[in-house]
Amino acid sequence: MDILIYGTINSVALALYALGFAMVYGVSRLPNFAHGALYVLSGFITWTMLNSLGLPYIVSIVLTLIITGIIGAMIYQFVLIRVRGMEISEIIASYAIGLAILEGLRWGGFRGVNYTLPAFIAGSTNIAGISVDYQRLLVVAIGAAVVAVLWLFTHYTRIGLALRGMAQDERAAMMLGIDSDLMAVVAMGFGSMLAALAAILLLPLGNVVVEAGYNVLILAIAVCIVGGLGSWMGAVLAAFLIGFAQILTVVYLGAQYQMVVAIFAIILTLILKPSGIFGQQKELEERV
Amino acid sequence: MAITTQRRKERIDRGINVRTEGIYALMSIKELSYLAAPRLVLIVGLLILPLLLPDMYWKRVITITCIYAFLALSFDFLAHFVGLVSLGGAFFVGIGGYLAAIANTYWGFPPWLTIPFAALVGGAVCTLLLFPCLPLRGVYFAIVSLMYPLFSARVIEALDIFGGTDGIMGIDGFSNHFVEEYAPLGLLLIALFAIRRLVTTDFGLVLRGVKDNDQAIRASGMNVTFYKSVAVYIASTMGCLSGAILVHIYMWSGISLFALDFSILPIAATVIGGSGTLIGPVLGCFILVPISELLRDFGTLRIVFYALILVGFIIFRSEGLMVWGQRKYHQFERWTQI
Amino acid sequence: MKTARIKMLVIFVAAVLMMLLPVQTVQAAKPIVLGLPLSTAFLYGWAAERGVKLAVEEINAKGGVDVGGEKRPLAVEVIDTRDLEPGVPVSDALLAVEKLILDKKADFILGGPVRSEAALAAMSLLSKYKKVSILTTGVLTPAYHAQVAKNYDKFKYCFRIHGEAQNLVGEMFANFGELKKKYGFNNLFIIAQDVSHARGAAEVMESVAKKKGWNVTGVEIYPTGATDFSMGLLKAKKTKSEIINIWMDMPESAILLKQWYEMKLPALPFGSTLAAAEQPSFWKATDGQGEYTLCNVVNAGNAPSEATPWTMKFYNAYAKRWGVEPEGLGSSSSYMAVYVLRDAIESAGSLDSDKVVTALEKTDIMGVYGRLRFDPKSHQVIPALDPKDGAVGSILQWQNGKRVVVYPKSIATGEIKLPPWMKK
Amino acid sequence: MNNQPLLEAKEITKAFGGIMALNRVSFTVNAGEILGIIGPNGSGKTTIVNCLTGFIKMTSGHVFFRGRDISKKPPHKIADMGLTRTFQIMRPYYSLPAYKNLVIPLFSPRAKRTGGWRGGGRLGDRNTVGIDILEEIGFERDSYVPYKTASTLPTGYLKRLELARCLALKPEVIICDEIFSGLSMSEIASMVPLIERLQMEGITLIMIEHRLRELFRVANRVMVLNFGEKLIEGHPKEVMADERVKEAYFGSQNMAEVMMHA
Repeated sequence: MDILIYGTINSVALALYALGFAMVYGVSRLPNFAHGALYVLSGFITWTMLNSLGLPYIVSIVLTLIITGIIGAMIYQFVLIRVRGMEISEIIASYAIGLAILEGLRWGGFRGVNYTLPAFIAGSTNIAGISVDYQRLLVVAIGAAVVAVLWLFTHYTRIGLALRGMAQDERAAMMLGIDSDLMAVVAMGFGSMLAALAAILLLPLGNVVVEAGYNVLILAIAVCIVGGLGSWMGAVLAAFLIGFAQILTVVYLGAQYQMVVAIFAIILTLILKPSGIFGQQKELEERV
Repeated sequence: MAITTQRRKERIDRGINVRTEGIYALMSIKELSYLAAPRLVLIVGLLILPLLLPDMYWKRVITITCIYAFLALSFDFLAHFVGLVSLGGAFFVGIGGYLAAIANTYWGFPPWLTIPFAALVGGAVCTLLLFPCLPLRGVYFAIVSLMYPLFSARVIEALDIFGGTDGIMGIDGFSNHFVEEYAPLGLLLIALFAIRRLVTTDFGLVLRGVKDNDQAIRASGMNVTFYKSVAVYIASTMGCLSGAILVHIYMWSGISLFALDFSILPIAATVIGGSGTLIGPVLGCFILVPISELLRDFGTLRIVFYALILVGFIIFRSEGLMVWGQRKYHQFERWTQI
Repeated sequence: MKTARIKMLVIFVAAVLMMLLPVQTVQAAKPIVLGLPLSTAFLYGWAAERGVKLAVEEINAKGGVDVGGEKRPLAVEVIDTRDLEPGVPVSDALLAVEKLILDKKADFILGGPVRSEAALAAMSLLSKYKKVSILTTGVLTPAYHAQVAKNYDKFKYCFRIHGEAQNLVGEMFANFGELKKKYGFNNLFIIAQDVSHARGAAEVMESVAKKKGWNVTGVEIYPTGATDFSMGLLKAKKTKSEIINIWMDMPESAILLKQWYEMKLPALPFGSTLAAAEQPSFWKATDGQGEYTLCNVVNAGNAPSEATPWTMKFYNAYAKRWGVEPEGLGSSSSYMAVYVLRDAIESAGSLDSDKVVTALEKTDIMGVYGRLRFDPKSHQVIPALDPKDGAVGSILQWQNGKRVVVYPKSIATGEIKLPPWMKK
Repeated sequence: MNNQPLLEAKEITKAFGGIMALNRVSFTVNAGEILGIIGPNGSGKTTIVNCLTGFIKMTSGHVFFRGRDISKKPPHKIADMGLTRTFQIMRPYYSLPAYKNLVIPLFSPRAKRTGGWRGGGRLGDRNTVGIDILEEIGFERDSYVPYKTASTLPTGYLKRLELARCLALKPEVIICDEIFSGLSMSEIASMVPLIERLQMEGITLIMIEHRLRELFRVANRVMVLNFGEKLIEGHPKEVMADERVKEAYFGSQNMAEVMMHA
């Protein structure tokens, strides 16, 4: 039972990490290696607004979402757009930006254990004899809501449809009059907002530390690869796969194998079925 | 009304025979030096670099640069002449380093034996382990190869073999300063020109064929995986060589040999130096590593500057310094009116 | 457009170069350079840096160090080794050590490298350049002084002035024994971070505990950067563990304690090098959720106590200079290392490494955390339970937002308390 | 000569998911003949090529080449035995000069073994051999054409380059996948004698084609595919007269093409 509860929580957390990354990759084929940095950055922005500026929690959250979204869009508009399509340059450039953000934060004094965000609702409850705090339950609920909203957004709004069109066939989308660069900027903005959302939901569980940026990035990549790069729903399903696999390893093997499991999942997936469990590419295409 | 003249830049090849491909004769000393000058500058420059730097510390920085340069060279070779984007530089370093450490401390080989041993056997080990992934291509191979070093480190850690997280201590160092400075430099130059020669041979052509159109290679009765594994062997031998040298310089080996930096930095150097030029990545290392050392004085801020410089290079010289330099050398530009 | 870009590049490069210039200022009196390879972005790094700088300022204010009749000031060179960060190879930290020795012309190495792996790796380098080094922070692995003892001629330049894992284990067991007597505790659960020293300590802990008749209910090793500890804690709860022994120096350890509090886990968190719980700001950061957490801060002086007359003097001076109380491992030991080194240089009368080593081996002073002597074979500071006999540790517990030292008894200011949900 | 056919396909079946691309197709090819394979779009023509040469693993069925079962062999082994193919979509090594394109196949084990085009021992300079082959296939030796980078060559030359790549291996069989398509009338006119000469030189050809008129001129036998099944096989004249073939083509968009060419 505890496996079920905490497995679900862990999986939702992984899904939240990964959604933003998956969205950006899906739309513009950009592996955004600054994703982890944006995650951490938004945590610190919220903290600053809450503690240094004294804004109410909800206002800080909304502002953080907006600011992170704008930062993400600006990173794309001013930097990444110039190396678009050059895969290695994209990775190096976005990784370098992420590095600059993270290390800049560290230099700016954001280090140690002093930075925490308050939980939305404090306290805990018992589910079938297992104590779970409200914040974790909230994470699951909001995580589910995010997935639902995202689905509605991409199926029923103009921007969402345009994004989905880009994801499926960029050239065709361009012929239909969709501005591919603009859409990529929008996607990057939304992806960053998703990273911020994940941060705001998950960081109250612990504290805001720079190191988390690197871990979030690796986990996001792991989830996206297992789920099939660029497939959002695949990422959600893969999050559950890896999430439960991790919890099961902790219970039956030992926590030190947690990361090994994530990495092994990636290697295994890539060797056996490179397009991921839910990827849409054809077998022939990726191997030849 | 003001008359606006429109101008554009014209690029013209320098009119020297040696620029044309195929058969040619060198007509004069001028043309000979045109060809030889860049190569000479590189070789002589690298060789006298340790002499110019009086400081022991900067000599060491150069040696470390050489280590990264090996990795950058192997990355560029695999990525642009075979089509395998390998992020597994750290994997090569780790395997090479551990093999040298084991050969030295467990079996008592001296350094001049462990380094070739680690390079040759390490190359074979890496090739063998990467073999199942060779049919993959593009970003898929990249990510798998990125996972290998992470995985290896975890395995050594979890199984607690080869000294576990403490690493292996008490490895022999180089006996001679001169050897320590020049062995990596010399080997790097040899590797650089050997690879340059290799990619223009018929075998090199086949490797490029593997990159451009592996279907046609198959249809010509050649085993693509075989050629890929030969190429991986060549590249990983260089990587393992650098790992072995590193281990002997610091007389220590540990799981941090699988650290991500060994995968990332050479690629950054390749992007800066100009991919596909082979010399570019090496030069990129000779720019990036010293910059990183210069920035040490900034403490934690160092990485921020470093990252920003990297981004700057990528944005403003996205083709790479070497490509840009070659163009400037072989062509001249002038403004023309239209 | 093109030329504008080049101009920008040139200006940028020039700016960088200009920023580099002021570093090379000339100083009048030739100072003794102390090189500090530290991971300055982490607690153990900055704590050590502050400790050393405080001592250096005090000594320089009194005229410096008397080297064979000549008064020379001390100078500090700090280099960020980043060795506590994941993904950074140890060779990078080693290059930093070499930079200190070769480029910054450091006469002595103090402080780090902070991570055990890096410190072990640096030993060969120190013996190669014959540089005396005193470790003052981070490194807890017993392998360090074991190496010195095993290979004295090669590694005799390496000293360590703070307690190591075996001491910590011993000190903690003294407390465990008391808790066992008092409350009948018998189940011990161990959680460690997946790094060399913590794993080593966890193993030692486990075997000692079994020998002493404790029931070890589980050993969980979490990777560096783990952010969810619920499964381990649930395991501890299921196995009715009464003490959770934590070895974790990453900041995420705060999450562990928060989870512990939220679960109202009936087990006493008893940590060592528990980064989160060491710092005074911890209480604020967790809104008091860390109440009752016990933590071994390795050496007295890192938390308020009256170990020696010097302890509170140091404590207050540190708080005054840096605006924050000594936070944890590395503060008092780094401070003392400078004084110990000064005495050694003055008695040796020169900066010669071999002479200083001999002088250091004869060190015997009353410091911030007791009487400081090095074991002449392993160069490890000699531990004791009474500050009159040797270097004492200190274990603190968070009570009402204050760090109360509960061990050793000779310097204790309070007693271990149990959280209300654990009282039977 | 024995009676054994050079190439024999037995009940080749290939399913992509639920779609039957090939359904139990059997045929034989004798040494020295030209077999044409025709059929409307999507009838499985290219799939046959891929199955025969090992680029796609067939779902069931067997292919025998010189009596040996090659159905499980990887493509490079099959090519190494002398069963070569061209690609419908030409992808030469664009950055290389035309003759350098041939250095690559000349490096293959088979080319080394068979001793190149001129025969005899290990190859010397692969560049000159490459130019020789190009000349045989219709590149003017003394012009600049063999030295031009492949990306600048017109389609006709690229098709020849594809053939030359096969010839470099001294093959026994060449399977030509739509070698006439995309060519102008005059280019086709010069290609036909080339095909005839290859046959004269003892090479067996299988030609997948859309251009029925030219095919019928050179082919000894023709097989018709429709929806992955073999419709009929026989002499070109018989095939043309067959009602089912007409129906297959009349029912498809290729009607006009058939009317024009046949």
